[in-house]
Amino acid sequence: MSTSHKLVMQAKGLVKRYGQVTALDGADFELRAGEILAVIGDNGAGKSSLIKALSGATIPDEGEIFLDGQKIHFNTPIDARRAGIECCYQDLAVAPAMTITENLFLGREMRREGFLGNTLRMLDKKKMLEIAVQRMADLKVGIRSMTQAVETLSGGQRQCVAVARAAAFAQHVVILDEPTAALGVKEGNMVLELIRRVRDKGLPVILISHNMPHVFEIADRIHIARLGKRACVVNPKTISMSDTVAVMTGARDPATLPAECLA
Amino acid sequence: MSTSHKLVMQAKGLVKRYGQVTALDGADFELRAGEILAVIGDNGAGKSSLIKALSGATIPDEGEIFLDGQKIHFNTPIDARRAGIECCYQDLAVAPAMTITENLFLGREMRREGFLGNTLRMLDKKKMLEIAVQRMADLKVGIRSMTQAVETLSGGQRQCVAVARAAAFAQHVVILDEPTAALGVKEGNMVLELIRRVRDKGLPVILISHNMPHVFEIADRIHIARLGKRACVVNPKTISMSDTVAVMTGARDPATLPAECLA
Amino acid sequence: MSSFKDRLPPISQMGPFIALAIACAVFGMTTDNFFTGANFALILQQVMVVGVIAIGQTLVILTAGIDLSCGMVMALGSIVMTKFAVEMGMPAPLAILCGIGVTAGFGLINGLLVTRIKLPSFIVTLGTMNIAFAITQLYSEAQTVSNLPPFMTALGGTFDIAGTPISYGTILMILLYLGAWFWLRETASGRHVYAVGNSPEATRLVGIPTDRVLLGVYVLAGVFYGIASLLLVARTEVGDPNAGQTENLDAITAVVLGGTSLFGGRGMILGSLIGAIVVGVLRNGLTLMGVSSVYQVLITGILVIIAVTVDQLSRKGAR
Amino acid sequence: MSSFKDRLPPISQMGPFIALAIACAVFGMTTDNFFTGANFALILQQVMVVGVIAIGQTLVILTAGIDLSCGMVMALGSIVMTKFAVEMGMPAPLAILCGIGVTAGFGLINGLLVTRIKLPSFIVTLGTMNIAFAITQLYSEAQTVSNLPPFMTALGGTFDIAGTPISYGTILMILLYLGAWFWLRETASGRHVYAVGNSPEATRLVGIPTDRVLLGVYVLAGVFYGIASLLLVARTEVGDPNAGQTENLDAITAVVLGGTSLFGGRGMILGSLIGAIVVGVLRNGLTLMGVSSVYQVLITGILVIIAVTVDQLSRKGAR
Amino acid sequence: AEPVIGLITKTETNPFFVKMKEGAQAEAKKLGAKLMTAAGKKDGDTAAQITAIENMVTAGAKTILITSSGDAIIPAVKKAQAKGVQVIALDSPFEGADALFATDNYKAGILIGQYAKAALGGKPAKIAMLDLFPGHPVGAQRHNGFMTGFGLKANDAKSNELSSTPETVCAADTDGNQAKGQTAMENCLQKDPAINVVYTINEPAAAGAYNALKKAGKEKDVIIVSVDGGCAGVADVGKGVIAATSQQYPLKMAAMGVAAGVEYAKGGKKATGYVDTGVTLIAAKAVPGVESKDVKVGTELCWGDKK
Ligand SMILES: Nc1ncnc2c1ncn2[C@@H]1O[C@H](COP(=O)(O)OP(=O)(O)OP(=O)(O)O)[C@@H](O)[C@H]1O
Ligand SMILES: Nc1ncnc2c1ncn2[C@@H]1O[C@H](COP(=O)(O)OP(=O)(O)OP(=O)(O)O)[C@@H](O)[C@H]1O
Ligand SMILES: [Mg+2]
Ligand SMILES: [Mg+2]
Repeated sequence: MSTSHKLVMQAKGLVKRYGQVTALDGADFELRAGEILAVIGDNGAGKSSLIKALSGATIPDEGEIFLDGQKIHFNTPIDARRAGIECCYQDLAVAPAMTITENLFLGREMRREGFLGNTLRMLDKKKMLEIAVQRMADLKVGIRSMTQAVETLSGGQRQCVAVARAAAFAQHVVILDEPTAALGVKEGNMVLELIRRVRDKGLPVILISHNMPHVFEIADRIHIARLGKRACVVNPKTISMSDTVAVMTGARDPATLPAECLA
Repeated sequence: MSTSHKLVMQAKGLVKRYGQVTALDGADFELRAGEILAVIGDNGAGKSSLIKALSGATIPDEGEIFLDGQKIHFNTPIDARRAGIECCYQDLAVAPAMTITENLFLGREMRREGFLGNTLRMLDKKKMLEIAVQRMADLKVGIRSMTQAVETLSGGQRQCVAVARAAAFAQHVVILDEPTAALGVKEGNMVLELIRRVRDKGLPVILISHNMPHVFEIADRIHIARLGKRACVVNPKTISMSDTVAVMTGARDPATLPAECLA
Repeated sequence: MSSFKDRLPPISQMGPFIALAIACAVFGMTTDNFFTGANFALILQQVMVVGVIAIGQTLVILTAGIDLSCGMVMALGSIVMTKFAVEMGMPAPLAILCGIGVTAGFGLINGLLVTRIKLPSFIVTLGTMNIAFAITQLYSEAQTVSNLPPFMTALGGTFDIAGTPISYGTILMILLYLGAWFWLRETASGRHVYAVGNSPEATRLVGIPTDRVLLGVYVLAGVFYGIASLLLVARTEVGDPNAGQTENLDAITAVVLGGTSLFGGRGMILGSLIGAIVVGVLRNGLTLMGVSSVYQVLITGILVIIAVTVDQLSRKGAR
Repeated sequence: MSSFKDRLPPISQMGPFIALAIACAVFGMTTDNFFTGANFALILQQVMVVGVIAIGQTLVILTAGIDLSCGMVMALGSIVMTKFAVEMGMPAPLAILCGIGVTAGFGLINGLLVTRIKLPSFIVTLGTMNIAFAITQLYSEAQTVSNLPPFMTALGGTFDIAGTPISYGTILMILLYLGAWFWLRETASGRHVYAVGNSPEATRLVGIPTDRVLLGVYVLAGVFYGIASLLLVARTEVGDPNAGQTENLDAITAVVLGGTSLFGGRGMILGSLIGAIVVGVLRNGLTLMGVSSVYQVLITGILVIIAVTVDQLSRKGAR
Repeated sequence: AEPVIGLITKTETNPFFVKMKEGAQAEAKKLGAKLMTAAGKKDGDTAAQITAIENMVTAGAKTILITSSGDAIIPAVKKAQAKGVQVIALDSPFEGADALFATDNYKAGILIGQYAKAALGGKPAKIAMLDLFPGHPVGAQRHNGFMTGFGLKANDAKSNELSSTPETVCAADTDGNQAKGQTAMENCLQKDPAINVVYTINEPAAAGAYNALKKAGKEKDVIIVSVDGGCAGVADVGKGVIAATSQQYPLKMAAMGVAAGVEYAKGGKKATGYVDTGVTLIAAKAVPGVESKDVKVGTELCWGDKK
């Protein structure tokens, strides 16, 4: 509503083509400090493509991305990670043969103290295990052993691992692509709880979801993606769920929405 | 309610162990003719393990399965397929490098007529393509080319392919493991529509879902799985959503439910 | 929906052709005798054995396996068919069938070990490679078998097209490639080979008998090795117990150069033919240039890398 | 949380040990001299070269690659270090470092081609195998280099433990295995090797520089081949341009017998040591049994299959 | 144009063939001919040799010199001859060659067999046989020749099978490679520590065997004999590593072959028949009853450097 908000991330005119398919067709994007921004849209609307561009997983063909007002150019997810952006991808990005703990700490391993850690660079497996147990308990997901390989987990348990990882290490922005899709009612609520906690720490969260009740429960603003573009950004406190869905599916032109619905 | 219903599938005391983890711990199961049976439960409750046992994808360690009252023993998914059971698994079971059409018809390919088909066993690619276009249009999922490899699809599009396959070829029972998890509002409704159409053809459907509104909208009965067992079967017309969730999460003992809620 | 452009293979599959074209251009410029019909006919003849082995190898690799036994099994097949014909006096056609039967039998053993006991194909075929080699040596007593019946060497004969002698074996090889191409592309069982290699679990779950597909592939590969035995016999006019020592690496090289992924499920059979021809062209062209053999090895090493690099870069460009 | 039982490797990783135990039992029963300390010490000496190559090979295979160049690169390394020392009069330690530098350089080339141009490792290392071979032949003029400085062959020396002569090279090999094991198991960069092999895309997406991990693995593998060169030189006391011809298949066999998956991301380094020892035990035991050479090949083939079958069945039993 | 001559060797990794190639190159330069060379990937790689024959014919070679890896090349040779190409066998005989310039490998074996028998001086023999690899004719000829020379019952020169008797207590393959020779000898010593005679297929294998014996402290008690007579091998004879070796003359073979090729190209006629390039037994210590040359002679002659 007020435009005085500080923009943490911003993107202008992103284009991404795959052969004949245009996944992003000039998409704009704005994420404000400390907010939970939901991104919704039909299947194939380009939501995942958008956040992949923001997290360095793909390089857009055209368009600009800004972080804290600075123009940036992420060539790989490493760059995004350095900038403190953590992402939980839709296809989860876990190493199936590795254990839950290893996956949680992949690329962010903790070393022992003293000689063993500094010189021999030995991992502190015990500490990582403890933290992993703690994180998974937070999500109330009944996993029996943290040294199970991820490939032996149920679909929802696997998703919890990926979500917990993204939430645990972010310094700047958290991006979650359909984090509750495979989760049960209880576990889904736990993830919403986790998202709120992250926001309360002051980190903005980008949440892609098809679950409208979740979106309306938690989002501060809703970015509606349609056909590779941003159709509009709406305010969940002033717009109805059915209007939102109508815009999302193309049944209603966003230009016809009353101004107070937009955000 | 009435026990005179014909049972299409039935299972008694299924047990499945993976090392120290017991995925199924004496689960019972009953599917009646022509019904939509929802299976719900927490993550890791053993829902996927249950339907994998029913579809021959895994062999249970203990327990019996009956199809139309006959005791059966599925050693592989081939046996289940021969019996007319089609299953859409949670992890989708698609061949990523193959096209949408090929995946739709994998194992159920159509041959040309005449010499080319009978003797040379040549595929009728044109016809399969037409049908594939038709099926995906039914689900209102905007896929641009049917000769795209499945690995290039968005998460929801991929799920539509797997769902469409299961629905298209079943002769006896359709099993869908979280078919709408990755789907948008519109596409999700299309899948519910598809499920109804299948039921109307007289085929019973087993639907695993975490989406309670969907479950209550469509299910004739709800099987609640908990800790590898069947906690109870409830009637969505007489039980409230919150009671159902309470039983599912273990907050309420199913024995305390009023009798008319059970089914 | 199916314009001509759609039917062309995508640029990502044209890499091997580009590599071949470059090799030909270089040799054409540096030697006199390279660009003659007779020389191309000769190269085709030289690659026909490896080319046919590469068909079987492609099938196995498409299922995410690998067959190290192919060369030795082929050698055994050629010894069996020649000895049966020469020493046991069996009619040539029957002897040939026996030889192919033996190679198919090895395929069956490979396939059974891979499907029933779920052993990795690398180890299984390493074992059967040794076994086939030892049986070949023992059965042939390390002696070359000669004085073959003419029927057996008929495929080595040639006929003239515009003054260029084309061998029947070359024609057979090309027909086998076309057949394999048709099978893999146009029939359900062929597509299942790709599916098994691409995602064995998904293929199993949709109710395709993956073990039967795999077993069929190994047996079929064995049959192709048997046909390669016959081509070898026809080409060399003897049964040679020393054959098959380098063919397995050559065949795998042809398949990989042809763009088939060692991880299975991706690739095309005609690429393997091109790959085999690239290997043959390099050997022929370098000899024509008078490059001595150590330098040939050096240059082959470098050219193989350049070929796949060009291939890879051309794909990037196409994206 | 970490009882003794938890620390034992799971039964699924004990397969290679079972195969080794069975092979030892058979040879122990059929020959007199097999079960002696001296014989075991000897076998360890015989496998030390392949054993050390197998460390590098394991690293590459864990990343879902394969390194065909290992044997030839090792041969080049041994020629470089011996010729530098003998003909250029370089001090032995420096010459050794130069040799290892060359093998590491080949690793670097392999790694760059795999990571920068995204070529399949099979083809890259096939090319560099040929290149290393040709350079070895050209540089050595196919001549053996002898009269080495004693420093260079010191690792071939032995010391006695309870009357059994143990060579320093064997000790070095075991230390290298322990080091590699520690690295792969207890450090972040070691775990990243598994992660890259298990799911390269996931590893990239969590922000691990996969290309750097891969490049490091290839260079490190090159260093191990260089150390193997030194062990070979120490063992044979010459620089032999004919070395390395069978080592690549032997090393890959050791790795696969040791239970590492050719698809990457799964396996354990100590299995490769056991695998290498199994190969050595077979060769030693069969010679002790007086089996003639063709039959040795035959029996090796059969035993390799039996070993992995036992392994596989023991895993099934454990499930 | 200068005459084109092709040389096809079994491999290019064996110093024997490398020398042969050098000899051919030197002679070709001297006589003004163009030399093309090719080789198999390994010994026994007949497929590569056949391909090389065809390619050389295409490239216009009028004479091809070949050290055959096996009889499978014969039909290809016949086809080449039908196109007017002269094909000369070097070192390894095969049927249908226009001429053969070679050593008799069986005889080479006999010589070292006789030497070993005499040097052992009536002690009961315990022999280790370090062979090439299964199924190789040269390996069989040397092996069986050695046994015949030693007075043991063995197959004749035509057989490709390796004989064995109670005296041959151990047999192992070496691929003609030093490291493998060492491994083979080590294993043989485990089998029977009392081995007193070692037959080796070639000098690198002999050097490996010596290494193994030295490590076991037995190098003084064992007689190692070998075949080839390369300069390094002869030097090893001088150092007492090898007791005796049968020397062959690859340079001579190659030079004679190139000369015959130039002759043919100049309108001369094809060479014919068998020219034995000779075998000489080189031993540091002569033994009674066996004719041998000393190391000095061996070094002068080694592989025919100085004809
Ligand atoms: N292959 C396996 N190896 C070991 N454990 C397994 C395996 N498959 C499933 N499990 C375990 O069995 C339990 C039940 O898994 P299942 O997939 O049936 O759960 P689910 O009810 O489908 O859960 P979700 O809603 O998350 O999909 C889980 O704890 C899981 O970790
Ligand atoms: N690698 C690729 N190659 C080709 N096309 C692609 C690729 N990745 C995505 N696409 C296409 O781009 C479009 C947008 O995909 P994207 O994954 O961004 O959708 P999405 O909004 O996340 O959908 P969903 O809700 O189903 O996850 C889709 O039509 C998809 O087919
Ligand atoms: Mg998406
Ligand atoms: Mg599930």
